[in-house]
Amino acid sequence: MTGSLDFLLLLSVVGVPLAALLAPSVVGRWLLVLLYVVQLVELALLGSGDGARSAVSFSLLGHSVGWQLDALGWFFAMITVAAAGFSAAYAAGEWGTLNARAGLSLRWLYVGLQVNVFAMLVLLAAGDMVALFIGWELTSWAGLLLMLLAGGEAIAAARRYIVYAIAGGMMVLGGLLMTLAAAGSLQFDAVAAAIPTVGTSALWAITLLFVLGFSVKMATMPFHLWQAPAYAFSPAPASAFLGAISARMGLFAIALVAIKLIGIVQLDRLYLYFDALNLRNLLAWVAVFTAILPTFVAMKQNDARLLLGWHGVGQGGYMLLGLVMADSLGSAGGLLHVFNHATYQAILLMAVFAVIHRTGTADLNRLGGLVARMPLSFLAMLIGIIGLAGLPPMNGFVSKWMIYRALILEGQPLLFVATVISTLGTVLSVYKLLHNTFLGQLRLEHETVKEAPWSMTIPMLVLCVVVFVTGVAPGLVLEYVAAAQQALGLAPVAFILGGIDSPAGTLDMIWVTAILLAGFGIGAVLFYLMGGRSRRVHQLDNYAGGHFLTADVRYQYSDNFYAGLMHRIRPWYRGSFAWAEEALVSTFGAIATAARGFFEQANPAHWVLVGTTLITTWVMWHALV
Amino acid sequence: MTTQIGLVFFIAAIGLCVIGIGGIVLSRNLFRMVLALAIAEAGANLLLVLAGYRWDAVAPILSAGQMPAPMVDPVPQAMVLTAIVIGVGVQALALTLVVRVKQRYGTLDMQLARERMNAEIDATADVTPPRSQERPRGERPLPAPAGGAHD
Amino acid sequence: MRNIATLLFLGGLAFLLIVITGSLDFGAPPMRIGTQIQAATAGDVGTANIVTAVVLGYRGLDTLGELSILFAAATAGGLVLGSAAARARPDGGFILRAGADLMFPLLLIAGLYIVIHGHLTPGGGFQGGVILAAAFFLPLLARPGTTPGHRWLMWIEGLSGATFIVIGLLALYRGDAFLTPLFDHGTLGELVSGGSLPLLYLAVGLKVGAELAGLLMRLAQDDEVTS
Amino acid sequence: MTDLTLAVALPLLAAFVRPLFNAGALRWLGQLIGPVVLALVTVILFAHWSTFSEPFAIALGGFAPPLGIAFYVDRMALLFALAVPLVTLLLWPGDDGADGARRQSLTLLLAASLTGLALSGDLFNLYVFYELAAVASYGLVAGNGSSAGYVAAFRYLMISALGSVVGLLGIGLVYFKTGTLNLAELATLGNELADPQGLAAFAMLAIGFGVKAEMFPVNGWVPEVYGAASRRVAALLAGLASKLAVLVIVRILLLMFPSDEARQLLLVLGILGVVSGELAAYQARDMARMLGWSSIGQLGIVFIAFSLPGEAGLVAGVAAALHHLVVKSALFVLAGPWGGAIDRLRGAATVSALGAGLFVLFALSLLGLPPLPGFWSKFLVIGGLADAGTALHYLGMAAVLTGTVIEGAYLLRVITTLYAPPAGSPAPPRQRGSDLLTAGLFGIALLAAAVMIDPLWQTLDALAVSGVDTAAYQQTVLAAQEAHP
Repeated sequence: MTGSLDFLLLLSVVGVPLAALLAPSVVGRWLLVLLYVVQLVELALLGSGDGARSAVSFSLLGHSVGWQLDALGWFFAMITVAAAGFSAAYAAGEWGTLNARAGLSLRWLYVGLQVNVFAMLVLLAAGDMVALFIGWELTSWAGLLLMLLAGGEAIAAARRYIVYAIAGGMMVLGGLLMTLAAAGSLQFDAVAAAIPTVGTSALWAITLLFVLGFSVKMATMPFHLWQAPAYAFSPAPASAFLGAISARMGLFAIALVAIKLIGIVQLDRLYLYFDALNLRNLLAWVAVFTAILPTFVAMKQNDARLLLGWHGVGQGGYMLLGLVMADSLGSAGGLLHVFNHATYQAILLMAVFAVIHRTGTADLNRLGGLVARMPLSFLAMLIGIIGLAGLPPMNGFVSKWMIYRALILEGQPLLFVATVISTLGTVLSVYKLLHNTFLGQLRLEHETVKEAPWSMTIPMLVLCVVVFVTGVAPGLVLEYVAAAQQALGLAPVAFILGGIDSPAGTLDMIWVTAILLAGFGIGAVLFYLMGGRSRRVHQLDNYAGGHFLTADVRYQYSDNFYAGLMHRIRPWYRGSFAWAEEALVSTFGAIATAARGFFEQANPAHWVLVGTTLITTWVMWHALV
Repeated sequence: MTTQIGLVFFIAAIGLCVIGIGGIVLSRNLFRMVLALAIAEAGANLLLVLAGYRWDAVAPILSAGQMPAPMVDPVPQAMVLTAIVIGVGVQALALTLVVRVKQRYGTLDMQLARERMNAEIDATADVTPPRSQERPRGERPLPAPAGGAHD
Repeated sequence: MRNIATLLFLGGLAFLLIVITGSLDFGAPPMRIGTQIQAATAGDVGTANIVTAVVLGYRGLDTLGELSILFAAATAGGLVLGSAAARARPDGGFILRAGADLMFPLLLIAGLYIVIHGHLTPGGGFQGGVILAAAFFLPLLARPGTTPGHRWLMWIEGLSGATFIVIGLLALYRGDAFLTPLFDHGTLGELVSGGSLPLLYLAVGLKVGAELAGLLMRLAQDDEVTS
Repeated sequence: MTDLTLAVALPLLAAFVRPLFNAGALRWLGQLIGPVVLALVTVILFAHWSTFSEPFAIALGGFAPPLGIAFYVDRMALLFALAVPLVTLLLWPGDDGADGARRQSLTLLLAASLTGLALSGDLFNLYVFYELAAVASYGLVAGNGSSAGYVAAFRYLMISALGSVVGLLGIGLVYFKTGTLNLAELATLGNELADPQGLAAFAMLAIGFGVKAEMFPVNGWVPEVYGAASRRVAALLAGLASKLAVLVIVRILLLMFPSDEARQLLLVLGILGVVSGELAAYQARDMARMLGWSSIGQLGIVFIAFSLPGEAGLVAGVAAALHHLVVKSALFVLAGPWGGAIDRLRGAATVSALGAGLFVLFALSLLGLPPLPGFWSKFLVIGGLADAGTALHYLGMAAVLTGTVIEGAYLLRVITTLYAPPAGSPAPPRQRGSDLLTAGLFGIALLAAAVMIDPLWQTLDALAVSGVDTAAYQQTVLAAQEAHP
């Protein structure tokens, strides 16, 4: 039995009213999780080849609009549906019940989730550029639905998001219609065929409009300000889902349009400064700055959700960087990073929200020592940060290794150094997250905190298994990455089960893991051979300098974390982009006030006179010239 | 010669128009604005009726089925007739509005009427009006000049 | 400052408009339709006054629209001033009263004459209507106490307007286009000629008279409240 | 087949006799007369629309067209004419007391004149109908009974009357040069008007007819009138009347002044309209005036669309105009109870969920969310601009796209306020059933258009093909002579 795209889309449309119907009850929510499983199975049955074409197609305004899921879209679609399924499961049990009691509309949450999945499927399966834009806009607005749910500070973040999103959407629309004017058609084939004949200035305009528009959703710089708060302040499952996959739609669209349709060759042709800097270099540098700056902004955050949100922005930079390298290794690394990031970002957000669920706060200065209280969540977060930091044996290592390797091979030492700096920031800041939440001194008020309910821990732990398994055997995912590369017209990566085996480099994670585990094993053996002395004490039973410390004394180094480092780099935190955004908004406000002043005339007929005179002058001037 | 006489007429028509427009734009008194409007309309009507004028032609009235001499174009005359009546209707309505504004706001000053209108719209909409940048809030810091004549 | 700017704009506008119109050919209009209408009026419409033929015949719809505008202005005026209550005002005095009594029949006759001869001589429904309005308005000025016959005016307004349209619709019913003149043309230059045009002008005259009288009365009445 | 002149004559007749049935035993007749006549006119026009094959002309009074007034009936005229009684019926004012009859009478006059604007093929006749529409709308604006309404109506009247004076000068200029008023005959005289004087005449006519079309420099009346008038009147003016005025300008442009300069003028004025309207709307803090400014911006887009040459421009313009007609009328209806300060709407969605949902629907369509018709109209406009491809057109594209972003900012502000938790006291305003019904009908129309977007586009395309065919216009009108000997 093979799947059909129409059935999948139908399933996901039907899911929307079903979600509205079923979401309020616990059983209903588990049924909805089942619905995601069914969608995932259906998607898996479709298979990662080309050819899953929808029978539904429209002729709209002379453009035929249809849907076809190629290997690239399939890869993203699998991640999307799975992320939604995990998020739905996370909220299905106690989380949902308690939050519904606190006033959250589960109905809207699940509807929003399903609408998002549907919108993303419409985008990912787009068979032409009109369908692409339809999916793009639907995705943008569907995201808003989830962001608005939490209320409070989420509203302001969502408003900011939608202004960015509409701006991006309008740039895409502009690019789309300039493409239509240049190519005469919006079918992928026709556009790809016409692009080489387009003049340089038109190609510049088209490419920039598309790339800028799409990168708003990616939150690459300078459009990075909206994302962290918008994702962080959403309800837990929404945040996990959005953080895991939503921003990657931008990457998908950039890959599709800039690499598949316009083509790397054309990007190389667009020189910014004589023939020194072309658009592709520019994109790589933008990507690398997106990887660095948000990571260091993340380091400064005191809200765990925001910290992760900023990391989400930074990790997007890695993906884009890998993708624009456009060689087999780099682009595979970028695409693989999409999958990897989705898995561990979901884990991390789920763990943070599990902590919020139990303690009521995500403030890193008000947590600590929860490791014994919530060991499973701790384990999940540990695995998650190992993945995020890009350390073996978790999957984050593999993709980052591939990107580094590609940078070295492509002869980009500066970019390489820059990414290493970014990784440094990542390691430091995720340690801050883990330490301030789970390690150190337990707060008195958290003494009775229990582990999160199983409905929340199970999804995290399953994802942990995924992170570990795909870290050990990345070949499982690379198979589909290679197919996606082929769909993009790039050279596919040569992979083996344990990693890469190509002239460009060899990595076998099975060996790496084996050695790592062996190292741990030797350590453990040594420890137990030496007597294995350890004593279990109460967590509040602490002393320092020979004095017992009462539990109400704070002696944990959590506020002003990394004070030494921060002292060095503080001058760099200027908030220039936030300032620029604010300046833009207030300039805009001033212009708007001026425009309003146009309508504040004491004498209503004033403008009739001025307008008539000016227009008549223009007419006469026209006659003379 | 003919064009010069034409120019005189044109200047008259356009002059009336522009005087009327200027009257509307420059005056603050509602009633004067209506009067100025009447002048402007007269100018436009004059231009229209000039459009049908022919040298050495008679009024377009047939006597006993004959066309005694070249007649002027009757169409602009009909148009002007219509335009005048339209103007009368509009001016009458404007006057009723002026009467009502005077009753309600007690002023014929456009500036004041407008301010009160905006205040009323703001009040019904429950919006606090934007604060003016020009006018300081609170009392004037200096005492008013004794005579109060010069300010 | 502002006024100076406005004056500059005004001067500029005047200059430009004069430049634009200055090169027009004054006194020798192209008369594309004018000549044809002059030639065709006797046969098509049968009125001696060609302007009347244009107003009621060739451009009858304009006239209907114009009536509607007057009606709209009167209705809007009623909407604006309608709720004002009449209050007693000092009497007009002997001279005014006597003058009004004297003038009333004269104005009535003059107005009706101008209306009825609209298709023959200069004048017509609008001009006559205004005189009729004055005829009915004068007594009101002289005797402020008298109740103005708003209801009467309303019926005249409504029915005369309706008559105009119904005459137009009759032509439609007969198979011609809307507003086609009915009846025989008659002899050019006689009182009973021009088909249904005199009837139309009568309706116009009554409507204009009623409309204007109504508007003036409302204004006058309201003025009492104001002053 | 009934005669199309009835579409103008019947509402006029009804308006004349409506005040006669305001009291007494026949009161019910008065209540009924307006809706019945409008429904009848709708049926007549729809019958014509559904059996339409070829454009035709009607010679009023049986006088051959260059001499008399002619109606020209093509799909475009029929479409807009059909919209008039339909929308007027939806926005029909209720009868409250003595003024109800007058208000209904004025509404009927407005409907008749707007239909006339759609059909008429005579320059001066257009002016007369335009003035009728203007006077009727002054009355409707002032008819609210509020003092602000009187001042707003007076200021509106001043702008409009001044515009009319300028427009009349334009007509005078045209008549001076050509000696005819018939649009078809004027269309045959292309080169007589293709000089600076002609361009000046076009500019004057555009200013004259542009007042109601909320064209850029002559739209100072918009915020105050929509702020002071009743919302249904605002809906009629912003939704319906403005479109017919635009149609007149387009007809004049196509038939009399088919020059690049004239298009350029419209394009520039449209761009300025978009920019000024959207920016001012961004600063608005009450819904009614926000919608007013937003409609200036939207009409700027309509002007930009119509300034594009060829069928593409006409299709885009008609699509944008129709979309704005539906959406803005409905939004103004919803602004009935919600017209006040936006801050006061906190939690309004909890008391009228349907109203808030409809608001979101219309807002999303206005912003151009893809399956909704607003997207397609924007698609056509921007596509046309990209196709035309001069610097000015790219500027227009940037203006439209930026305008949408601004629009998103302020509409989202309203939406998030609607769905915010209620502030407590005072309770958020509740929608009235009748308003919800009206807005709901507009919403259904919008959704139906979204579903049937392709047939709709094909209709518009066919409409545009005949719309730009000025040769057919000339032949049809000037041949009407034989039809009525």
